[in-house]
Amino acid sequence: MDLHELFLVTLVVEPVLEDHVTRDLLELGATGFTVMEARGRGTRGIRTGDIPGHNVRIETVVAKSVAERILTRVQEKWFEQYAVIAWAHPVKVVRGDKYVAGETQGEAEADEE
Amino acid sequence: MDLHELFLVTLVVEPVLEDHVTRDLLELGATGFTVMEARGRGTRGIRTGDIPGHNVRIETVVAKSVAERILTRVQEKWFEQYAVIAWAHPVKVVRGDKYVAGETQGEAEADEE
Amino acid sequence: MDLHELFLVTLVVEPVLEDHVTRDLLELGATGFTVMEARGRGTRGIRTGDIPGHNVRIETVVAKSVAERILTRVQEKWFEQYAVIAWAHPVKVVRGDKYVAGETQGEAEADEE
Amino acid sequence: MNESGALLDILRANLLSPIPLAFALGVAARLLKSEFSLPRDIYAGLGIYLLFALGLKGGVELGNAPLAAIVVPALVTLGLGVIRPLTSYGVLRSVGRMGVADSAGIAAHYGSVSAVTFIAALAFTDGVGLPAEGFMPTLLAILEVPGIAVALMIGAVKLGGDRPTGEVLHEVLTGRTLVLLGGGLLVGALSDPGAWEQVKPFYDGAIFKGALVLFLLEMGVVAGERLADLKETGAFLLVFGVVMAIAHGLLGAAVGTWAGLSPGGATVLASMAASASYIAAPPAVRMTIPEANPTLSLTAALAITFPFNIVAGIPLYLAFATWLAG
Amino acid sequence: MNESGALLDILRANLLSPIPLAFALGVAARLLKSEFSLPRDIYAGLGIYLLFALGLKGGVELGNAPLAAIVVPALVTLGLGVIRPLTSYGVLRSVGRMGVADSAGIAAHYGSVSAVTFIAALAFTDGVGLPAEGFMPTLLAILEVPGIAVALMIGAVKLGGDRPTGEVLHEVLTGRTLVLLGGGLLVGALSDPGAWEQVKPFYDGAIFKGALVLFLLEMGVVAGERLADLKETGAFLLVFGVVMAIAHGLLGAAVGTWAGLSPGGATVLASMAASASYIAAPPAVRMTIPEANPTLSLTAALAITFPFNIVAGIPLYLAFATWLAG
Amino acid sequence: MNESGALLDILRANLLSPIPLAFALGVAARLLKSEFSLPRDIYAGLGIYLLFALGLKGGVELGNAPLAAIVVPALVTLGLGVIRPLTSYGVLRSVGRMGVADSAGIAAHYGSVSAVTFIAALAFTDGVGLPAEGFMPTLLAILEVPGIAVALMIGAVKLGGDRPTGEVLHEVLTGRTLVLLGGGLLVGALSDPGAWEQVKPFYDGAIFKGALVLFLLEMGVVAGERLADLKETGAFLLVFGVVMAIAHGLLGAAVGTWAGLSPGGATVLASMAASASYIAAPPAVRMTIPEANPTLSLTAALAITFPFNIVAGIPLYLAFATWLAG
Ligand SMILES: Nc1ncnc2c1ncn2[C@@H]1O[C@H](COP(=O)(O)O)[C@@H](O)[C@H]1O
Ligand SMILES: Nc1ncnc2c1ncn2[C@@H]1O[C@H](COP(=O)(O)O)[C@@H](O)[C@H]1O
Ligand SMILES: Nc1ncnc2c1ncn2[C@@H]1O[C@H](COP(=O)(O)O)[C@@H](O)[C@H]1O
Ligand code: NA
Ligand code: NA
Ligand code: NA
Repeated sequence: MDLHELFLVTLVVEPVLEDHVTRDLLELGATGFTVMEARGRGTRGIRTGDIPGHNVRIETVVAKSVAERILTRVQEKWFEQYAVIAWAHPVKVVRGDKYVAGETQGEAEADEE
Repeated sequence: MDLHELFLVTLVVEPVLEDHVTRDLLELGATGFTVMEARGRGTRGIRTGDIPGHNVRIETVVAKSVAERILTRVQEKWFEQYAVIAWAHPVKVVRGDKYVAGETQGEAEADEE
Repeated sequence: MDLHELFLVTLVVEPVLEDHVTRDLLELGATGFTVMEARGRGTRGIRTGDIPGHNVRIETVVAKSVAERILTRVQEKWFEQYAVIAWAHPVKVVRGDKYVAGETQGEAEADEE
Repeated sequence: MNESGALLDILRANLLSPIPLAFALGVAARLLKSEFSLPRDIYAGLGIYLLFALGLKGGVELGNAPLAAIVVPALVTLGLGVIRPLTSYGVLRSVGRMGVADSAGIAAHYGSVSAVTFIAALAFTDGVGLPAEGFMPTLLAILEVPGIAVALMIGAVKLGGDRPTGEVLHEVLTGRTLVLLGGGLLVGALSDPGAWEQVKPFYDGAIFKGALVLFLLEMGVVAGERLADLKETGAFLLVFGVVMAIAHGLLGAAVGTWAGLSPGGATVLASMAASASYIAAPPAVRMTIPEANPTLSLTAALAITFPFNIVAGIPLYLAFATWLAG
Repeated sequence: MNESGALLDILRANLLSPIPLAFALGVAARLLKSEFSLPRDIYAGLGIYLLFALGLKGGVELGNAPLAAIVVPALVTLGLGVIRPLTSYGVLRSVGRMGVADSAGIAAHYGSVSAVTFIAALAFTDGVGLPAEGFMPTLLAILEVPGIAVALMIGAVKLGGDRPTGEVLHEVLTGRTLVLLGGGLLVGALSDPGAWEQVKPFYDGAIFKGALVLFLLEMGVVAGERLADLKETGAFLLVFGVVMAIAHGLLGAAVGTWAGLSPGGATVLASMAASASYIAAPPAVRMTIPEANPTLSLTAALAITFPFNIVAGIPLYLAFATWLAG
Repeated sequence: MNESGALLDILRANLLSPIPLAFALGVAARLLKSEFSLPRDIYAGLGIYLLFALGLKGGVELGNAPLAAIVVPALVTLGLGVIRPLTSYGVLRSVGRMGVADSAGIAAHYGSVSAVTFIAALAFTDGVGLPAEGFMPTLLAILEVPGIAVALMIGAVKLGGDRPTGEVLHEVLTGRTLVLLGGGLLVGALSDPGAWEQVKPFYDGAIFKGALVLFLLEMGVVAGERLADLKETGAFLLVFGVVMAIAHGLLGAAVGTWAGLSPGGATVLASMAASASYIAAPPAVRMTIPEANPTLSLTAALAITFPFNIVAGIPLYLAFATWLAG
């Protein structure tokens, strides 16, 4: 089997950010993403639409360096003024070489399992 | 960047439990949570609504001790009589200090990356 | 508390595959799964329905050996011709012994926490 | 012979109409393993529309009706709400030899009411030219809660433990059904007749009945899904779901006639009394009597009693009510 | 006395109709902590239907109307679109002593328009026998964007920084409201009268008004949800939401009458002018003035100005427009 | 000249009606990069309503029609179902020089049928005063499956391998379209005329056509989304999508007239024959011929053939059918 170790970055953001954040992801080196509708509660309770707590949950499988860039971007550009939470952790990915682009090509460590 | 190591606890529960479980989460020290609609199949196949297998999936980012308390609560209060599955794993969280409250304040280990 | 270390396998697949993939999961030893509606973008951009990027996200908590069999099956049977992404990582599961069936019974390592 | 001939005619008129046929189509689709089903939100939206329309129309009529005409039927309905969970519980315990938790859980379902059965009865009596009193939706609102309350009390007393019964009853009282039905009654009663006329065709007549047909199509799918569970729930529950419906239905027709309702009205009250809840009761029971197996109560209410009433029960109650009146 | 008697009659006629009553029911359900709410997709679908119906009907009328009759009302409407964000901003800054970001954010909401308020005004003037001109939906389309644009400009100029204002205005211009309203106007204007007649009953009359009642039920729930925020947003915003509505409403009635609109038309223009956006403005402001607190603007638009207009504002503007005309 | 004048009149009458105009609006919204789209569940719900209404109405008519009148048109339709995937496959392979998988995949789409094209043809012939036979929905049900079956067989035979063709055909046979259409036919045929009259206005006339307009608005958005793929799919497929439609359409009109259908009926059969499936065929092809590129078939069916038929094809087939009959 063809497993690679990459990072899964998950972001829960207010809906108005969806397009802006996913554009950032691709710009920073992600090759794709998956989005789901969500709702939630946090400490800031920013009420940004007619459905309080409506959010989108975005996840992207990326190389470690891309994950770091995404998290930095989130913190610097979005975290202060918008309802955002973001986390990351390592995962083993089937044919993970498919999800690393350009300079990060070498980063998808093949797994010996 | 401001990363902290915390735990992501995920619970998939039958819809009728949503309010009760999220109240428990906040009581046990979670500062927020994210909820999504889900459906599924398990071994118990408890049919609790007109849409069989309709569930909600709740996730919360918390300090390790809070995660332990949540999982204990799930096992003791909900697991026996309701359709519930719960798991947890460590994640790196942007500005993770925001998600630890009260006594667990010191627990969000800053990351040196 | 009764925690066991198992693996969470996540698959994002085009909707038409849902029944086929979940049948595979159960056949390979999973005891259950949770499904959510999703949408997304990848590199192949296979447009398979009237709603482009409509996907389902399936997750299943399984023993390590079952996770490996699932990922192998995905790579060999589905990955080439369908829009699919799959990843896995270890998680601690409440009463995890419930999610290991048959021969893998011994695999759910009890946690001493 | 004349009477049984009349009953057969009524049965036939009921069966050969889109409401039970659409329900049967939904069941058949499920049995043929079709993946067809109405989107969840459409199903919910149709249900909301039907309940709200019912409330509005009932409210408009309530504004016109003399209060005195309603008092006795209302009290009788309340009585049915208290008695039905008790008879159900008694039969389940003594004849069915079921445990306390399962008996109380099922009794909560048979103590409350199925709004769709009510609506189908309304459409049916209307269709055969014996329309029910306009204030019937008020009786529906009255019958929703007491039966659930009584059954949960039984559960709380007999099983002990720390149960959120009060909180859960608040949820039932502010649930979708009562907000739409009770709220609709208020809106309808307060609205000027002229203003009501401007929206009436949307909430009445062909649009209401057409939406009901679509709703029953999906209810057929949902009930069909449950049919597989019949094997598991056993023969007693099958008999219980039919016999209890007939017993409560005949009782409802009798006390309704006694309370002065027309044959149409008595038939609708009978159909309510014969029905079992599958919306308000299940979550309430789940949170307060988790020991009860929800498959039992939901299968009985949805896959046995509901189809029985739609297909045969309602015409039967009408025949009985007409006989009583005649 | 005669006049205030007339106003009271109008107020009563408005209050005792399903539209404000359904809204009140939604608010009440929320305050009683009911979990009732329309499914998200049904709510969105009803909104789409209402806007598209509005556009279609306006387009058909537009095809019939002499262009000359529309030019002056259109220019007047555009003027209202430019002036209203400026008055709002001025009052918020100088009287309310609010910061630039919050003032510009709220001004964008009060510079745009609430389509549901417009529709309620249309239904109301229609109901009291003073129908507005058929081309009013065109004016609604004209009033949607300029106010948002003006307010975002203020924000961009005063706050500096790198803001995606152009991109966001494109989103407003191609947003749901303008696609359905503007597009509906085109479809309606181009359609053959015969072809339109075949679909008209679906988009007009009782179905349109009945769907509006259902929509307002959910708007009540949404607004009721916001009521809790009133504590946080303070007394000034409460007064602002009412006084600004009255001021813009009376101004709208006056310039509408001056521009030659009938009392019904002037009332509808007034109601537009008095309303505040809660669909187009919020995301536009969020992306370009993130420093602004969205709770302030949404609470003002949804929980103060919208209910005020639905309950008391629209009848008030009608009384004023009738007085001006008489 | 007289005839081409008549064709132009028909074309104009078709174009200036809400159905194609709403479709065009949806396409335009997409091209302007608007984010507007109907919620997924509303779109699905409207589709379900339209198919079920179609079935019901067809069933009521079927109950009235002499069986003999239907036999020949039904056999002719079955013949079209077998021939169309073969002609499509042949043209794609020999003229288009496409591979076996893609050819079989596209042929499955052009072998089945688009219900919305059928409905638009029904509404159109109705609108110009040449209504089709009431039993046409039965023919629609007959045309849905055989074409898919034939094309999947070609794929299975030519490509070999282990394909779940039988299982997938079961899915097509129990899919949404056939449950609603076939089931609706049964419900309609079995219903008492009196009971049907009570719900008919909900499933017929302005409500049916109005819902169709809304559905086409979203179909425009969906098709507009695909237009970008035209670049990728190339000029051959563009020509194929139009020429195949015309060829199958004229064939359908000819055999329909031969089978005794009225000009309206022949036009509707022609429109069916000219259409391509985008609901039943795609998942069936995806699971059995995964080697086929779904972008090709979906773009051809949705972004080429469907709009062509809605805008120009249906009037063309009507002109031809009228000419044949005259
Ligand atoms: N501790 C948490 N765990 C999971 N999700 C959270 C948490 N805190 C906040 N969220 C999500 O992030 C959104 C915004 O949170 P906040 O910015 O804290 O108001 C919420 O609506 C939740 O969906
Ligand atoms: N092994 C599993 N992996 C993922 N989700 C599961 C698993 N088992 C159960 N679930 C979820 O938990 C719900 C209840 O499962 P159960 O209590 O086993 O019937 C199911 O409907 C699934 O959504
Ligand atoms: N890097 C990624 N991270 C998360 N999800 C992805 C990623 N790449 C693809 N996906 C998901 O997988 C689906 C198919 O991707 P693809 O096969 O690359 O076109 C997409 O629609 C996404 O939902
Ligand atoms: Na119920
Ligand atoms: Na707005
Ligand atoms: Na199709």
